[in-house]
Amino acid sequence: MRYERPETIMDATALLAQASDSAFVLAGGTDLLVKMQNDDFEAELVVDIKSIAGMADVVETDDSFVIGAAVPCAALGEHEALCAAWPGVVEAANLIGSTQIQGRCTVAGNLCNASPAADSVPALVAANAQARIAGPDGIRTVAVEDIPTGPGKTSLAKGEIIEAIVLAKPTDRSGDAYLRFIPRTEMDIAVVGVGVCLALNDDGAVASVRVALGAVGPTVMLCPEAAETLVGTKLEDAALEALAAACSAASTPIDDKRGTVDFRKQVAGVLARRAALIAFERAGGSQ
Amino acid sequence: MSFDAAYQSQKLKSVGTRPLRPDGVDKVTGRARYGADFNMPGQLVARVLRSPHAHARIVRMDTGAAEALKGVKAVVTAADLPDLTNGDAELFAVLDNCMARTKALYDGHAVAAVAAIDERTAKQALKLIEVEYEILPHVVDVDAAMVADAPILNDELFTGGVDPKPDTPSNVANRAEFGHGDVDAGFAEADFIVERSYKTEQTHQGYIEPHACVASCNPDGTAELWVCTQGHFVFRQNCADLLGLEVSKLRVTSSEIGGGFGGKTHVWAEPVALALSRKAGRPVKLVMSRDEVFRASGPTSATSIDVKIGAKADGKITAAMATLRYSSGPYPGMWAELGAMTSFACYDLENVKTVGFEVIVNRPKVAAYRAPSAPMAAFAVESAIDELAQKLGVNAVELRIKNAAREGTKSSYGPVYGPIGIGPTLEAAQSHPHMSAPLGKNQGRGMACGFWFNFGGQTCSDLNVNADGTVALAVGTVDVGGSRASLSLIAAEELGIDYKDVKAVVADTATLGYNDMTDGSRGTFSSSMATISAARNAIAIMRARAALTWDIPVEDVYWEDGHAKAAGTKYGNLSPLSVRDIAAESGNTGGPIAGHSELVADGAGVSFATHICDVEVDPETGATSIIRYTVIQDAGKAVHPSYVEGQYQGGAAQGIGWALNEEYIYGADGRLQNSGFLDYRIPVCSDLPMIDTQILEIPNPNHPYGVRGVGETSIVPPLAATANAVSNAVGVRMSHIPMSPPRILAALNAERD
Amino acid sequence: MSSIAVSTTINGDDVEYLCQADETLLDVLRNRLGLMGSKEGCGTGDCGACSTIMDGRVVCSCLVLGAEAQGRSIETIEGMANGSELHPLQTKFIEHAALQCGICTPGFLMAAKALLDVNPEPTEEEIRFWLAGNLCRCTGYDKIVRAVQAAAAEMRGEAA
Amino acid sequence: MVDVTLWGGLVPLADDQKTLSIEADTIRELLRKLQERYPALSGPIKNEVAVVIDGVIYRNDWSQRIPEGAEVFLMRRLAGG
Repeated sequence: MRYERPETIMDATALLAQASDSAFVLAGGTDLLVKMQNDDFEAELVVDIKSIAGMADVVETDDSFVIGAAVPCAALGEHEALCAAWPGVVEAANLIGSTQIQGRCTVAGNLCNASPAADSVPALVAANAQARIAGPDGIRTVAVEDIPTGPGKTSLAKGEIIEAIVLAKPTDRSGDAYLRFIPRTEMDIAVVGVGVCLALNDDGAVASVRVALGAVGPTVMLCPEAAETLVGTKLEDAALEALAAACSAASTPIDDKRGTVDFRKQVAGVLARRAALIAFERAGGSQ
Repeated sequence: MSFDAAYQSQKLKSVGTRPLRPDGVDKVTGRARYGADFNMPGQLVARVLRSPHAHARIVRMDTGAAEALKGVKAVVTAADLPDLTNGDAELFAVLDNCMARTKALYDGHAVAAVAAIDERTAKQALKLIEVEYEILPHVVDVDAAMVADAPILNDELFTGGVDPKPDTPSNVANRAEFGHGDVDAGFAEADFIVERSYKTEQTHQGYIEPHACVASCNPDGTAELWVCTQGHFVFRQNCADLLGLEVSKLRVTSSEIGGGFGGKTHVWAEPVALALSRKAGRPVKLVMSRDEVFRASGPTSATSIDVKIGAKADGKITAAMATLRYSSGPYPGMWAELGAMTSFACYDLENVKTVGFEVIVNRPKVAAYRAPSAPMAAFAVESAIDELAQKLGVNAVELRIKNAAREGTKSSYGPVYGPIGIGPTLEAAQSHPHMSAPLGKNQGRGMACGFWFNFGGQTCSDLNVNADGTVALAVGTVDVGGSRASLSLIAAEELGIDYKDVKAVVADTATLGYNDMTDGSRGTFSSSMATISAARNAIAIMRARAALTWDIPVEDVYWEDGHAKAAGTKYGNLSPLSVRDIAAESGNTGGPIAGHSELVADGAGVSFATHICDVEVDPETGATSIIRYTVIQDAGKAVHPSYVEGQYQGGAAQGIGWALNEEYIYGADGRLQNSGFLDYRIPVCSDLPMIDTQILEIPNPNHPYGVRGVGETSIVPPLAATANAVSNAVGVRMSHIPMSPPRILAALNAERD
Repeated sequence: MSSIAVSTTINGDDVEYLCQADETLLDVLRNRLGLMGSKEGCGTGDCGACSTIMDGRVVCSCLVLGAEAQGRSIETIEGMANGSELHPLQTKFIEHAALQCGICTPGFLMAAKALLDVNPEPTEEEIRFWLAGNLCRCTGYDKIVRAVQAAAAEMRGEAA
Repeated sequence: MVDVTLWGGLVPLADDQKTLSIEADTIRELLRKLQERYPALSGPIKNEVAVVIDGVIYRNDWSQRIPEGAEVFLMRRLAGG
């Protein structure tokens, strides 16, 4: 295995483009180093992107927050403006692993690891976050939900690296929230995760909403049919029940060591209801 | 040497205080050396090849390519660990578990091992070992293993304890029955009967330190082993037996131990490390990975238990019965028998019957886990008692008090009890403020009792009085939780000197006589007895030295408050001699001063505890949080109360983890799916509240200071206490441990439907 | 495979070492530098026994490559005491019997130090969640939490 | 004379008797005489036996005296954690 620490994104993409298929990007390393423990793991190349200028910064522009691919999640929680603007995203990012993991793990890495149970991803998808991708052919931007294509698989082409996650500044009267279910209080992989981001109209009813579900399908998925149940409502009980039912229905989970199909479907609805209420309150809504 | 172990009431100065532990600084500065923290010159790295199959015949193995790899110094298979067990089935199980002979019996079973110059080479070599397996049908579930057409693990195993002796092999290794009276008549008398089946899943001790050792065999037949173990003398015997070494030529040093809880009571890979070293002619370090610890070192049994209890309307239990099925991994143990013995031990029963079935399955060899087998039996029985209280409409504590065993009760496992402590723990629970604290919405309270046999055993210690009057205490029971502090207190008490003037160490096998392991809650109980005895022997010598110094008869010298004093008035102007005074003169009064002790510490006495647990359950997700927890247990005499509390709290935490989230999860392929701390979910810091403790001190009549073992009993009640609390919170009886959120939610859904 | 030369700072001292590309910082500390106070309980970031502080953040050294330490500042348990003067956390862990077997203790101390460095007055809940990545199987955490509270109070100048 | 009760597993090795009467003052004497009378008990007695006298369990101390009229059980040696 070769370890490289390029100083420019061009060098990084070039290294990856030239490498065999067993080449990996190293940012926080909290997934990659776990994989490396496996006796069957083999890597030809690991490209550490932390020495590339700007990768470790959160940049606030007039209309967005640009989160560099090597920003540890702990740093997101320390960024006051980001916390105020996207509390759901930051909470989600801060749920990944332990304090120790927080000091290293990144949202870009969480996304590229392409686990359907990734905590930050449903929140990012609900927030309509964009991934800025650098590759041999230049820069492109795609919606976060289009990055994972299946467990452990992404739409990134050979040589491509996510260099930043971009979150638009939220509109007025909007709010986001993320809730996940784990058996313990910490340290577990999400059994179900739900991100909700909504905006209110002048009447205080829901004008637009995005609902994303984690750990209940092969990828984190946007759930428009669940979102529709809330539009025009003030999250009355009936609307919340409809949301829960839609989320449960949209869930296509598996039975595994972390949870059962029935459990995941049911709890997806419960968490959606609870997350929607938090987002609604953050948006300034009242019932 | 004769030693009177009878309890003598006395005012204690050191015992019962809370001084700093002698190994504290080493442990907070990173200097303490655990199993993996030791190296030898020229040391090789060992790795073990493990079966990926739950049950498979080893048809062929070719290690040639691995042996040929540059940097590989030895490859061993079962052929290098020939069977020297001479018909000892228990020892053979240990051997076969260390290295599979003809069949791999579980996912993770060792089949070969290599020693190489570094880890990379060792790993590479493992990949070069070719193993041809014939995959056999497997069975991992305890109930499934008992059905008639289950895959048979061992064609030579016939169920013991049944008449007539069966003529077809079975996975049921043994049937054991206990009890007395006539249960049918008892049930006929009952006004109320509760009857239910329970299941508990397999859990692991979960010590944070993986098994680790450094083995070094020399060409002259001597060998050394550095190892994390609960009993280095036992490991010496195991390894010597399995490798054909002379016991005296194998020196075993116990490292600091990073947790054991029963899991480090027999060898798992140490004979393999020694065999590799013997073959390579170099020291070999073998450290298990966490994955290996879960897959291939001993978890506890999974169980399936039926309980039936009948009572009169006034709450008097008329009959109690339990059928207990315990999985033991691929080799029979005595786990079901222990479950059958302990299940009703808390109660005074006229008619009781328990039957235990020991069942072999394609899972790792079961090892002891803190009061082995008792927690599962207590879960089933104490859940049934709770249900009975509800059915009778009586308070759960009062029902237990009414039926509690007492002095003179014929125990469910046979003997009649002497003075025992269950009553006081129940009465303490009844009057504890926790019992009457208000509960909120979605909250529930549960309580449960627990029983465990403590034991003592063979023990040896040395106490050397140094020239400056300080004392070096060498013990042979491994310190798993602060016993060096406790034993130093004991030595200080007996000699009448300051705690800080005693330094206790755990001696290796070459420098002290044989000691049994630190298990059965015996570490402090038995080594304190040996320490008292050693100190008294040293005092006898010091009295003699004082007599020499004073030139008076030794009969006229007595020992008091750490001093030799001349008796009576005829030596009126002799000022007492302190340990320091006597030690300073020792060179001229006969040389070094030491006290030794070799004894058998029997009479540990049985142990009881009562726990109270409050939970809050989220009815929409089935998530449980423990909001309050209280442990009440008899310590006899708490030598160092902080570490007694620590045992109570630690056992409770392990039991809570077992109750809520810990379990081995197998796939349809018979492979373990959660061999790591990510998905084998032991409690984390944010999962638990502070754990309140109440230490009762009812002196043990068979220990000079009244000490009882305290290490194990605290894990017995929590499964039931937590299950009763959850059941009471959600209004549904939870009968399957762990009560993971999916199980609780499914139970709630079934109730709602 | 060729080795990588790394220059770093460990416990305030300049340190240089060679390591393999796939070698973890934990392995470097333990096997190359003799700093065996960091323990390996799992190797996958789930137990916290190998906790070290890197540029002010507590991390699992089993999930850091040795090569990544280049130019960083690493603190390990061996650097926690100031000569023979123990850190208040170390003292309080001993006084409060916050360790039984002690294998998790170095990791807990490093994590707790990182907490008190940023939050001198943590609540019990903050302590419990901050330390959730450090597994202890002996104590039930009660005495660990109390020791951290006591050390924090002492460091704030309050009577513990 | 001591009445000693065997655990179930030993009964078939002692002519299917659950309780035996033996003249013995100590555990050692008791176990020796049991083996003399029922040689099949030798194996278990060597490795697996604990003796309970009036509720107190003895695993090793074979010099323990057995009081007249005491309740005596043979129990399997226990495993512990």
